[in-house]
Amino acid sequence: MTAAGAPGAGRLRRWLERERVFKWLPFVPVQGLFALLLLPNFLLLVYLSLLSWRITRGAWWNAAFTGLDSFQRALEDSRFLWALARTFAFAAVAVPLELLLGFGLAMLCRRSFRGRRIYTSVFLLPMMIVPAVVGYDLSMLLIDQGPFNQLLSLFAGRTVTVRWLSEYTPAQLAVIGADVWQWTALTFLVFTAGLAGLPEEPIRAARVMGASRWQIFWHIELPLLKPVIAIAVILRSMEALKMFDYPMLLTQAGPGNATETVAVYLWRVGWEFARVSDAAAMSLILLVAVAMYILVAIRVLRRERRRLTEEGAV
Amino acid sequence: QTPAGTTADARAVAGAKAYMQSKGLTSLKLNMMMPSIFTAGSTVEMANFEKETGIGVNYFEVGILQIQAKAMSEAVAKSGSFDFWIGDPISLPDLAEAGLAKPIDDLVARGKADLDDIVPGFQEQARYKGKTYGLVADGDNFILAIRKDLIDAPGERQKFKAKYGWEPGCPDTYEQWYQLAEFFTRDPKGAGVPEVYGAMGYRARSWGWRWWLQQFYAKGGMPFDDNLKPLIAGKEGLESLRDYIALTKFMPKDILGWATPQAYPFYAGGNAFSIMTYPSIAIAAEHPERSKIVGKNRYCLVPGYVVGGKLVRRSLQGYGNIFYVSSYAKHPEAAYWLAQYLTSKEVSARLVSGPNSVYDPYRRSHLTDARVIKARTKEMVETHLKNAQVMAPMILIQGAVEYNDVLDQNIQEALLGKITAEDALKNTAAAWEKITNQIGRKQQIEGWKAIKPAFPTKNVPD
Amino acid sequence: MRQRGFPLFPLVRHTLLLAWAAVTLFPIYWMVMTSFKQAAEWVTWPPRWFPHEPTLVNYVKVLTPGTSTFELGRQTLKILKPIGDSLIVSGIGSLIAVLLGSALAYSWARFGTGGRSYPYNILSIRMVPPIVIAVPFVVYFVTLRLLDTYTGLILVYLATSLPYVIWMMLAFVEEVPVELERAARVMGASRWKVLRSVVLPLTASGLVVTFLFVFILNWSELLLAMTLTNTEVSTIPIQLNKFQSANEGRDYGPQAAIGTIATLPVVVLGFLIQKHLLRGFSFGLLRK
Amino acid sequence: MAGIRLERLGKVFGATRAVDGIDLTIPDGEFVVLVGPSGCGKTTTLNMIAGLEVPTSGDIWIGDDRVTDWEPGDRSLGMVFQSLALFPHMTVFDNIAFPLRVKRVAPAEIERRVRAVGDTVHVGHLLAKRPATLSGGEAQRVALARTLVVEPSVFLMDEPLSSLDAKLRVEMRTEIKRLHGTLRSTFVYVTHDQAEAMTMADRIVVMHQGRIQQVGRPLEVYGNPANRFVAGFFGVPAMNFVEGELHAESGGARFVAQALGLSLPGQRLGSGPAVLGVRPEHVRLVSAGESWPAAVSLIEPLGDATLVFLDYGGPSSLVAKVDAEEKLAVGDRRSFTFRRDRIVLFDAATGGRLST
Amino acid sequence: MAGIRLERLGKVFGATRAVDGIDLTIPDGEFVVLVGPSGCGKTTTLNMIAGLEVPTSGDIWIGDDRVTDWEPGDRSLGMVFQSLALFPHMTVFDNIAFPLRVKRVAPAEIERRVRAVGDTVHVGHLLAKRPATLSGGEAQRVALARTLVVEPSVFLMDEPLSSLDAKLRVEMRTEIKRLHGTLRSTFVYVTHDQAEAMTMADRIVVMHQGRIQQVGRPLEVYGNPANRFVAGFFGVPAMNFVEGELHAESGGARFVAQALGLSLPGQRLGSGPAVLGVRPEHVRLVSAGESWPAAVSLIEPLGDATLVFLDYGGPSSLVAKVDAEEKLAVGDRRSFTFRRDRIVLFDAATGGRLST
Ligand SMILES: Nc1ncnc2c1ncn2[C@@H]1O[C@H](COP(=O)(O)OP(=O)(O)OP(=O)(O)O)[C@@H](O)[C@H]1O
Ligand SMILES: Nc1ncnc2c1ncn2[C@@H]1O[C@H](COP(=O)(O)OP(=O)(O)OP(=O)(O)O)[C@@H](O)[C@H]1O
Ligand SMILES: [Mg+2]
Ligand SMILES: [Mg+2]
Repeated sequence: MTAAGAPGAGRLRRWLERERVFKWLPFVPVQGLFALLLLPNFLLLVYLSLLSWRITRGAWWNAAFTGLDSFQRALEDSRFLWALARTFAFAAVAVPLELLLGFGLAMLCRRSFRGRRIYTSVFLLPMMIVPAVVGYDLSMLLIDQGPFNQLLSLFAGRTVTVRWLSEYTPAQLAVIGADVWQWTALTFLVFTAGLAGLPEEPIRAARVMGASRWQIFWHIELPLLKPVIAIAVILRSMEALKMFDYPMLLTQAGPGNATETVAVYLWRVGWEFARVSDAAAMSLILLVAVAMYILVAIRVLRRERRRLTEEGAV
Repeated sequence: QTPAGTTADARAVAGAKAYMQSKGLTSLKLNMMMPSIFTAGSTVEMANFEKETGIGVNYFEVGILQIQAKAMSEAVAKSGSFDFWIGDPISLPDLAEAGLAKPIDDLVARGKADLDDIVPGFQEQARYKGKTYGLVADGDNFILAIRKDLIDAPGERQKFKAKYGWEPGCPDTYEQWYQLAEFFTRDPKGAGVPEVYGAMGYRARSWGWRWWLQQFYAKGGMPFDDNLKPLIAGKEGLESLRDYIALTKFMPKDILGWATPQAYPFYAGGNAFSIMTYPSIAIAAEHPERSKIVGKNRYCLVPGYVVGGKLVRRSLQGYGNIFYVSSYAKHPEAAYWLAQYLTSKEVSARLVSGPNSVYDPYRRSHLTDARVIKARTKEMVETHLKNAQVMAPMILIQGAVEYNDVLDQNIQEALLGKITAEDALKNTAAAWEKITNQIGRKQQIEGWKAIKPAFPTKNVPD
Repeated sequence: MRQRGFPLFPLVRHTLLLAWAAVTLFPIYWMVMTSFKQAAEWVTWPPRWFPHEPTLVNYVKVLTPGTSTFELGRQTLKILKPIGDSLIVSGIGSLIAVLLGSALAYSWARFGTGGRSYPYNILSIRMVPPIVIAVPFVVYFVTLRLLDTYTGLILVYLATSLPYVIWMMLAFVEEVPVELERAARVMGASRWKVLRSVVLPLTASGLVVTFLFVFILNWSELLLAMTLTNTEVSTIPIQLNKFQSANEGRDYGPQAAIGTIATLPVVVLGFLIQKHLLRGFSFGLLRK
Repeated sequence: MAGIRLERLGKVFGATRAVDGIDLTIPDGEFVVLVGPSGCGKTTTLNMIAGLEVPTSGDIWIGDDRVTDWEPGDRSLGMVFQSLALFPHMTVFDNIAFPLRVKRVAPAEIERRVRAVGDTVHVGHLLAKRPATLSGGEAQRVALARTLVVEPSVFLMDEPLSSLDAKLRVEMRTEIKRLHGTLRSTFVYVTHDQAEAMTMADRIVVMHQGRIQQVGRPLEVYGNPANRFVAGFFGVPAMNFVEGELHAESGGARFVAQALGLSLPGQRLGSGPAVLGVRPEHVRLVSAGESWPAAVSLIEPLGDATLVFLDYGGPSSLVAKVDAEEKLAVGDRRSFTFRRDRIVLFDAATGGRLST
Repeated sequence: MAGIRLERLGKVFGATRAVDGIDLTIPDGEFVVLVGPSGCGKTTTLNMIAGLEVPTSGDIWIGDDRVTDWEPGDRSLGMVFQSLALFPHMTVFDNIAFPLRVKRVAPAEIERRVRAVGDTVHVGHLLAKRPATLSGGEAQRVALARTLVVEPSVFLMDEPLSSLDAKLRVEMRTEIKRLHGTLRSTFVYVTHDQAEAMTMADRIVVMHQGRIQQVGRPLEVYGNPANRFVAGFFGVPAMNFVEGELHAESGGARFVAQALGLSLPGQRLGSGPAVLGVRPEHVRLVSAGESWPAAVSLIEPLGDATLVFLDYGGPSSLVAKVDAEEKLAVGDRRSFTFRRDRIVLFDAATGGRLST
């Protein structure tokens, strides 16, 4: 800089002020964090997956390469494949339920009416509770002599003693229910925000054209909400596929393997069975499976968001 | 070199003091990992030890089923974040192989921990491939408790005898236990929610398999042959599993989710006729405030099966707290001295008889210790140590956790009716083969040979 | 706007909303009630919907420091240290994440730093299930001496919450008119001054919302915390997990007390910023 | 085909009287333009006609039907919004087809009608595009096409051209006017732009604070404002107002203000404080006749004309619009006069028109 | 005090040449208005002068300093934005004080100067308010005050009045002009509004596609456009263009187009395709002299004048701006002529000006 006439000292300060320097300032720590924290970790994961190391077998850096053995074992491990399928199945039940419930509630709370604020506050509550507490809390409700069965008995008119935590399907329902109970709050929030942001005029235009409420919803509002739906699907799927806390706290992944999600199984393989290389290989397979799904969803989100921002110009 | 002292606890204190001196320390906090439900009991004694030696303890509590995972992760981390821990025998083979558990034979020899007093079969659980890795603190072979007050209720004996043809009392066989359970299940309303359940045992994930294994052993079964080929899918396995499943129908609905914290209060609340469980049930059942059935219990020898015309009783060492010292401990010796102190004759008796103890009698001297008898009843202590004569170990070879987990999972699925008993055992056998092959058959055969002598030779206690 | 027809709509709406409100409140209600119950009332049939003899003993138990008498199968939880640790770890982790993440969001929104796909790439970091990184993390953290340290856990939470921060803050940053910043620049304000005096006050509500949300996430995180800590650090979820996993528990009263204590501050905060929450979750997807 | 009748139509939002009981009859086929300052209730009125707002009082008739309670879609009208309100997720074709689909017209018929109307407004070649890719004028045409396709008997337009630039605006206003000529439907058109109002309207409705101030043909409103508000509202630059006194005189009246006095023969106006209004183009620079001296204080050349600010001694200067060719310089002393026939007088207190 | 000099100034955004090497010298104290169609690079030029964009080529001088690399804050200039860019979270006082605080002026001095400048632009009574509660005109004044308070030697204004309504716009433009008169600082002012450009500018700079098309005094640009673009850009309604041929004639030239032909004596223009341009106010309805017959096809009364569309047989109609008093009806047949001295001719191919 030759700006002799420009006042002020502090060369460094000035240098930092330049746009092409300034704009990278937050990137350095963030990318550094990722590069130093996550990248080596990932490389290590890949490295471990190429060994057949278990914790009981010396030090990992001495273990010999065994190529793709761990992957082969993983793909032949039916318990792993079931856990994977089960995790996706739980997500496939829980996420749509959360989306539908969240959307329905957001629609019901859309226009202002008496009590709307209170409802909104209540609906957001579950989100703010630690999942471990939710797991614990539900385990208290769901014991066979618990209040939940009492309520069911009340509605059914006879004594209901469903063993929510120790029977196959009920336990699965319980775990899914925990997820739905807690995270419908988030979808509700996202959809409420989305609905509040819908442009008014196209909807009015459609009304003038004689479109019914249903037609407006189906042909105008829903398509406009696509990016919001996409982000809700992504956020919830991403988190649901990680499910660990609820089975751990509610059912210890049981009964049988009824609620063993892939995260729980990997935990066991790695830490209880000491098969670290197998766990690493399974992790990578899991990562690929999740990535294939989520990346497609992100693509959709991207497309929708791009459309929307372009359209914002009109 | 052996520290001065006539008793093991005195030697431990002396050893610890010498250690502190040699290190130039006056006070020291050891980190100890222990299952959160067992934090009970030992605190007072640890405080005593600290008063005498300056060596105190920081707890690092972990869920009982996560001890293994935490220990494994420490085996990888080698961080020395805890000096010693309390664990069960199942985890030992893996943790020894992983290098976390430290062989302590030299310390045992130096400290002259009086292991001779320990009822045979218990201390063996802390050995792996010929080395000692820990000091046993807990005799956890199963015992059967039944409700004598219900049997003795007016007219019950006669009715029972008329129906089943034998005088009700401690069952000798699993069949008799079934009959008792059937008879004493009390469901006056017929609503499917009995007031008294006929039987209790553990059927929860990660626990239930132990109860089957005991039954399987009584049938004369062995999990492996000498080449480590699984034997469980045979006749013994199938029949015992069917009996195991059949008995479950007399148990509370939620039993598939219950372990000790749920089971004990339920039984102590007078809601069940019988329970097969850990000996510490006596603490709960005879608790003057929390129990509704104080003095109403009989403690029975474990039932068995008639095999080849002879009755075979088998009791399983189903958990058993052991003090292990970490290889990465900052003060392994100090940790050892504390362990020796806590497991010594005198101190262990105090621990076993403590008001909330989870440590069960495991020394011969406990049999005659007045404090222990007072806390547990004489009948219970005697029966318990008799049971120890027919006590078999769990499958204690490398990969034990995984072998057992697979077994457990299949048993539970059979219990839930998801698969047949036959398939459950076949699946288990197949999975075991895979595990064996992956770890290395030769090595496993070696481990199996080392544990075989721990199996009992008597069929019934003397 | 008016809607003709369906005169019963308000009734139906209230019925449905009340139903879900009941579903939402029921477990929370039960937890709070249990936290005031004495042991005898924890499990009864029929269950007690409110304590017949309300007591504070559960709170006293969990909040009293030091060892207390242990009971068989009825361990008493301690919560002060985990609360402290959780506050430190989630607090600092979330704070740094919010600072860095919003700076990043700002830089991306203003200068397009990192390219058009950057936020999407970042989002995919969140996609990685924690279990996948848990095992190598232990190995890696040992070498870095970060295992069982505050720093280690903070770094991990920082990395995993950044994607959310960036996405949420984008919406807020994009709402600040560039011209405001330009005006300040022309008046001689340095870029820092612009950030401090213009951007920061205008995105303050966004920062608060974002902080709260990632704070909740970090406050709740179990798996990584469980893997990466031992004796020194213990967050609330770990503490709860130690004592609540399916085979333990039944110490309902103290556990309910802890649950209530762990929930209360977040809920209060959540109420306070409720109206900003809505803006935070539009993710910049819809603007009026 | 349908006229519109508003009867004591009112709308209250909380404490705001957005529309304050207006009566208006719009004959079938008329092009009516609503003008007025921001917030005067134009949009609200239009929305009530469309059925998008429910009146708090009064009635709306379209044709022979009292439609006050009808759903918007049943009123058979077309509406164009300021934001155009095209559906961003649909192609131009789907946008135009939407009202037909809503009415469940057969697909073949839809195809035919969309193409036909597309050709009418010259968007036939854009049918496959999305709104985001259209230019301002094209988007405007699509919005029109979408409204036209159902051949409504009433068109409502709320500042449809305000987002276009000056050039396009002029072009589109001619086009809309031509459309009106062809369709002869009833148009209600809201605008801020005076040139639009003047050139498009059959009649102009001037609103202020929720009330109608004047209804009349464009030149009538311009030349013959009903009150001071209307006079001041129309015209850029605004009409000059001079405050003064009226004195009755024999055979007429006399208006006297600071440095200014003029006789208004033949007008009976009473006495009292009054305001004289004269548009800049009716201020003439003269050298003879009844005139007042002034100094030129500012000259603003507009190209086609020039604005001259005259300091004549009154409290503020007078603006005159003179021919662009006029040779002037700041500081020049010139005499000026008013075109007497274009002067208007208002009551100083009420703002009501005095001269008849 | 400082003039501005731009030397081959250019700015490229990706593939867009927003500003394409412009040279411009603005003397100290001049009021320069930049006009041009949307996207022509006005804002970019202004931002480069301000230092908010870094030029990709060329240099900027303010006074005697080459400021190309300087930080915006060091250039001692004031800028007013279209959106005004008042800080919504600060009071009016804090808004005006902001630039002083940045410069670490003592609090007492800040207080004094803010009050002083507040009084100058009549916002003294608003100092405690927040921007959101201000009316359009007030906000505009605050934005001015904030710029004035540091007494910059250069003012940059980017369409500062475009968000105001027509009336206020006229008022504020006078005020800004008055300010310029008092301060005699250099002003660079961007606008879309022709009336603003014409009335405020000392010189107008017309830009198109990143290039300067013409620099000149307002009437020069209006009356003597350098090329067809400038001619078409200025004036509402736009100049009429007639395409035809030029033929050299003895003693001058002759322009021939469909249904139209006129001699241009004394002009040497060569031969070939050409475009004749004439503004609507220079089309006269006459009854004598060289004239062409036409039919009145549309009449648009503007109030102060009337637009007449004449079908004379050419490809499109001609627009004439005639006196509002003129009596006309659609269908009337009238003759028209052009004011010869106002006709401009352009090369049909390049659009360059032909007549000199
Ligand atoms: N939904 C509403 N709620 C409350 N007040 C409203 C609402 N809609 C309009 N108003 C108020 O009613 C009055 C009239 O508004 P309206 O939009 O009809 O004015 P307008 O003449 O169209 O103004 P503009 O020219 O700015 O569009 C205004 O004071 C406005 O603030
Ligand atoms: N930051 C940018 N990135 C890319 N292109 C830009 C950027 N800023 C401006 N442009 C482009 O540069 C050209 C000139 O833009 P500029 O804003 O200077 O035009 P303008 O004359 O001010 O237009 P308007 O009258 O609409 O304000 C346009 O084509 C615009 O799209
Ligand atoms: Mg409006
Ligand atoms: Mg611009």
